[in-house]
Amino acid sequence: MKVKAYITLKEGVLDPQGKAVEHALLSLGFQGVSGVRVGKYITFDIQVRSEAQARDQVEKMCQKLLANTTIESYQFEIIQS
Amino acid sequence: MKVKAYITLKEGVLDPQGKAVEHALLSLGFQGVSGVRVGKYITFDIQVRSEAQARDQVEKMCQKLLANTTIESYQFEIIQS
Amino acid sequence: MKFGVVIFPGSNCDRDCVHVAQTVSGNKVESLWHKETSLPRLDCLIIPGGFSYGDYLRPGAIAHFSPIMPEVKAFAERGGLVLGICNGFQILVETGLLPGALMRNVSLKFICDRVTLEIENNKLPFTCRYPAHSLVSMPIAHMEGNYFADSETLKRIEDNNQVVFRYHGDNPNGSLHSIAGVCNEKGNVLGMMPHPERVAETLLGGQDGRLLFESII
Amino acid sequence: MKITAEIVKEHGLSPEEYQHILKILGREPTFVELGIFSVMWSEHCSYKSSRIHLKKFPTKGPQVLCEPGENAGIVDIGDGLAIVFKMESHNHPSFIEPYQGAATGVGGILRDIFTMGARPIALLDSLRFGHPDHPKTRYLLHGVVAGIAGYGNCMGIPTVGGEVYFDESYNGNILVNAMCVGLVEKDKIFLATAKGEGNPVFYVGSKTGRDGIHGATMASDVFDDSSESKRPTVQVGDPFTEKLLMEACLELMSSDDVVGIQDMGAAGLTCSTLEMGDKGNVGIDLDLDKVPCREEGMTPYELMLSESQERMLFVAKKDSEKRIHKIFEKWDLDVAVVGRVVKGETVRVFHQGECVAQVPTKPIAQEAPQHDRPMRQPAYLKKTENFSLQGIPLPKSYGEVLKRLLGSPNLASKHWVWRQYDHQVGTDTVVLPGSDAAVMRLKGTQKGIAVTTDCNSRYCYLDPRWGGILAVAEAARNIVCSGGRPLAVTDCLNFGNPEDPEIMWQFKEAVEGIAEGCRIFGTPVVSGNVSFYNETKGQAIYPTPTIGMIGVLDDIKTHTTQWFKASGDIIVLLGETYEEWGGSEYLKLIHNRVAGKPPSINFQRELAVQKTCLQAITGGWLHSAHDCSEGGLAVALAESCISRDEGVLGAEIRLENSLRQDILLFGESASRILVSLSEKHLPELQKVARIHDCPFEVLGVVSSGRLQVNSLIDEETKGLREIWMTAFERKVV
Ligand SMILES: Nc1ncnc2c1ncn2[C@@H]1O[C@H](COP(=O)(O)OP(=O)(O)O)[C@@H](O)[C@H]1O
Ligand SMILES: [Mg+2]
Repeated sequence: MKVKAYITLKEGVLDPQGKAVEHALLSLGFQGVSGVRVGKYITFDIQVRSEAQARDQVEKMCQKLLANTTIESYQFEIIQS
Repeated sequence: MKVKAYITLKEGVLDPQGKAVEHALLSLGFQGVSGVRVGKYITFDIQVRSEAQARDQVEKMCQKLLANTTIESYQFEIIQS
Repeated sequence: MKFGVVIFPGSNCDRDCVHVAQTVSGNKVESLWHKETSLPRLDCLIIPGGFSYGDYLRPGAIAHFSPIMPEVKAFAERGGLVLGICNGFQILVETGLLPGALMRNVSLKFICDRVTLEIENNKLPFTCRYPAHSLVSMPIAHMEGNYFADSETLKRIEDNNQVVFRYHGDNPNGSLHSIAGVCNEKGNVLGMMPHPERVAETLLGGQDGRLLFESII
Repeated sequence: MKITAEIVKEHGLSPEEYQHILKILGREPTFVELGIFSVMWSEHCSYKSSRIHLKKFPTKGPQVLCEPGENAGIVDIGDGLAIVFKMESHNHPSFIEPYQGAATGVGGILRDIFTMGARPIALLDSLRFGHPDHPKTRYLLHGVVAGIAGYGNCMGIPTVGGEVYFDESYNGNILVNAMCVGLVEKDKIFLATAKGEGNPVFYVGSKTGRDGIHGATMASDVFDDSSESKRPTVQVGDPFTEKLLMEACLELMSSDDVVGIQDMGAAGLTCSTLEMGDKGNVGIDLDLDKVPCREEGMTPYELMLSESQERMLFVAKKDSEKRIHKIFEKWDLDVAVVGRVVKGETVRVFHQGECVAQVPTKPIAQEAPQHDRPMRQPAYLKKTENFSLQGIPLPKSYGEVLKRLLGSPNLASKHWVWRQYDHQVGTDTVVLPGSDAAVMRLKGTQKGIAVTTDCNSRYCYLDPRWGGILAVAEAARNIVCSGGRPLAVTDCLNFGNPEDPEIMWQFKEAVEGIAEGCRIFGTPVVSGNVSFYNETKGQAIYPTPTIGMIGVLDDIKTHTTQWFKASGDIIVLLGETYEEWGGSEYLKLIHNRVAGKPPSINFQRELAVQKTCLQAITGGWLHSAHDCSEGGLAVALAESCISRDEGVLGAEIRLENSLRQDILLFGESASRILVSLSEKHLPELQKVARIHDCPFEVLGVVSSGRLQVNSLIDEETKGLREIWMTAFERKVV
């Protein structure tokens, strides 16, 4: 199965990188852009028996390693291949 | 409109970060994980008249700034809000 | 006084810490490879600066799971002194031994410079030789030193005197409340972004960091 | 595969070179063999256009332990210690992908140092970018500096010095030269030599991917609009793996299991195997099936030519395999025995049981083509030389000129750059970036070393021979100002297309100039690098032969910095100012002219100035010493007032000289050092100057808040510092 995980800074946590990107976009002339946030996009394959098991595993991975839950939240998708 | 852009290293380009994360996941006991790649997940709002225009703009943003097309490729989604 | 310095793959201030701890304590310092699963008899553990695991994913995130870390936690729980410098601070925060998180510098750039610090808490085993509220000068060298904690945590550590060092004057990295170093509730675990081991000799521009090691012994 | 003329050409080999290959092999090469010849005989690896000139460098001396020809040069500094150092370019990759190009440049030069058994202790970077207003300059500057920082900081090697210049000649071709300095015990040096029939050949480090295939030939290509299509050859650096590799290799080399060791740099597995075989007069059988791969289905051609980073090859003793595996297991690195040393002088490459290449080491390594390329004095020189100051008006305000010079990105403080570099990790950096040369202490000894990189490429453009001499002289002066005794040189010779006779002439002249300079200062050239084809669309860069120099301080306590220390101190100029203005920053910035002849050097005077300064420093009499270079005396005075972080000082100066006043203040006569000292030591300095026949002039005294020179300049130094500290960021960031 294919996993796609999205790690983003929690709302309310300042995102200097997002701000810098927003600033750069605006000064490049891209108008109407706002609220830029930069997060992580982590993809991998996982060999497990069921989607439920995959879900369970990935949840644990995010909690333990992939996200720092003090400042980040996460979401993920599992795609049968 | 909401934009979600995914920036990933091109295939064949070394991803040291992905390698390290994979190694860490395996040694944490998450078996069956392979091919970890770490990319960027950029989200923002854009005010334009049409989805077509948004598409056109975001394509340009990726080319010009968001992705380093020498080593990265990109994809994006536009969500009407 | 017996010091140990933990070496993770990618640590790069370990030798500097060994050098200073050895000079100040006069005792041989134990270098501990991160794969060790038991600690020798020690009084103080230093988690040195560097780029453990390349700082990949997040600084300190992967080192958190090194085989030695359960021992480090147990040591801290027993009341042993643990000092995390720079990447060491980031590791201690990731493991939860210290509150908060260290985010990317607001400038988004690595900063190597000298800063002025105010000693906010000189009642700790790490800072007892510094006069109260004295100003000291120390180098910093980091990409992720921007201290963050949610408002509750922030209030708690402020009220509880857990903010040990604060940047004085310019805030180099955007840290909340200009926080440069914090300790745990009991005061036996300290994390700091500045590098005291780099100013422990006059030849290298001062002794302000040496006092920290002298406080410990 | 049939080898056609087309394929030969695509490999950058000339028809004559191909004929030579046929002769060496006595048959047609296989495709893999053609690839091997192509990278080994590329300009980058074979030095085919430069070799006959490089022979002119002085390379010997009592201090030299290792001359050019090994991974890096080595000099003896006493106490059983030796310094290993080298500089290398990563210009083309950095133009294509600035972050990764610069990062992997640092990675490459670090491997050159630790492959010899030395622990790297310092990095320096010499950078050239296009005009500050050129649309790509900012992007390239940000990327390159971040890339150097990203790699060096992660490795924990302090980046302690370097240079940054901007000039339109680099608009289409930036320069990224990185230098590394390492420390080794004299009797623990390792060489890249394979020996001992039956000994295993180990591969260690990152897995091999399809990275940078033909990187070495890319470095030998002129840029054109299709360079974009070469992009897949970009490599990504992994400093974390390199850090592990370095520690593991240093641990490995502390045993006596290693026979010879070589990093895989340009031309990867091919170059390391052939060179190690050649040096040890042995053959090697290589089994590509054993090579750790990152990608599937890699062909033998790709495996042999891949330039994946962070890899090493070494030959070990027969019974050592277990111990070696244990070390690399500790560091979580891939390791594999990929071959054996065999009798004879042939490298054979096997893939899936088949011999895909069988090539003799000697002719490939040693009979690489050598060209004595045609040369011609460039036509532009007539124009630049026939220029006089007559039509150039004197400035209305000298203070304004000084401010503009201090505010030029070329002269402004570069702290924006070095603040991104960890320059203190290792706790050995005694003089940080921001003074003439950086100084490192050597723990466990009284000694220190001073390191610097220097080159004024505008001088080299106007007269490559004098430009070469001046670069060596400036480097030596920078070392001396910090308290070091100049010891030896490495270089990185960046030039345009050597097939252009005018470029080749520039090259020859510069090499001969450097050779002469090195002889005068007793600093042999022990390592270096040549980078040709630095041009875009026929527009060559200024000739830029960067000099990296090492000096020794017998007593680290005598290190000196460039800034004034106390008001009331006496300011003295060692050396003299002449009617010299050619190639000056003043002429370019204020009058927009690149013309004239660069300053000349009287060697006796230069040596007298250096000896006097060094003796005064070791005597403990000097509070500061600063080399006068770009911007001349006025800028040197200003820098001595304002470059101290703890607060500015001032100076009251009286110049007695009948020169044109703009030349007096901003001319760039060489062989001048500005020193300050307390009045009580003045007689001692005077005496030493007399002994060495060194021109000596008391200019004035250090004061508190203003820089005053005759009635020409009267400026608040706080304001000068403000300009100088912020200009770089204002103009190029
Ligand atoms: N790219 C760089 N990296 C690190 N240090 C630098 C860099 N560029 C300049 N510096 C430092 O800035 C100071 C001034 O450099 P430069 O103007 O070249 O001096 P000089 O004219 O004395 O050779 C030196 O200490 C030098 O090492
Ligand atoms: Mg210079």
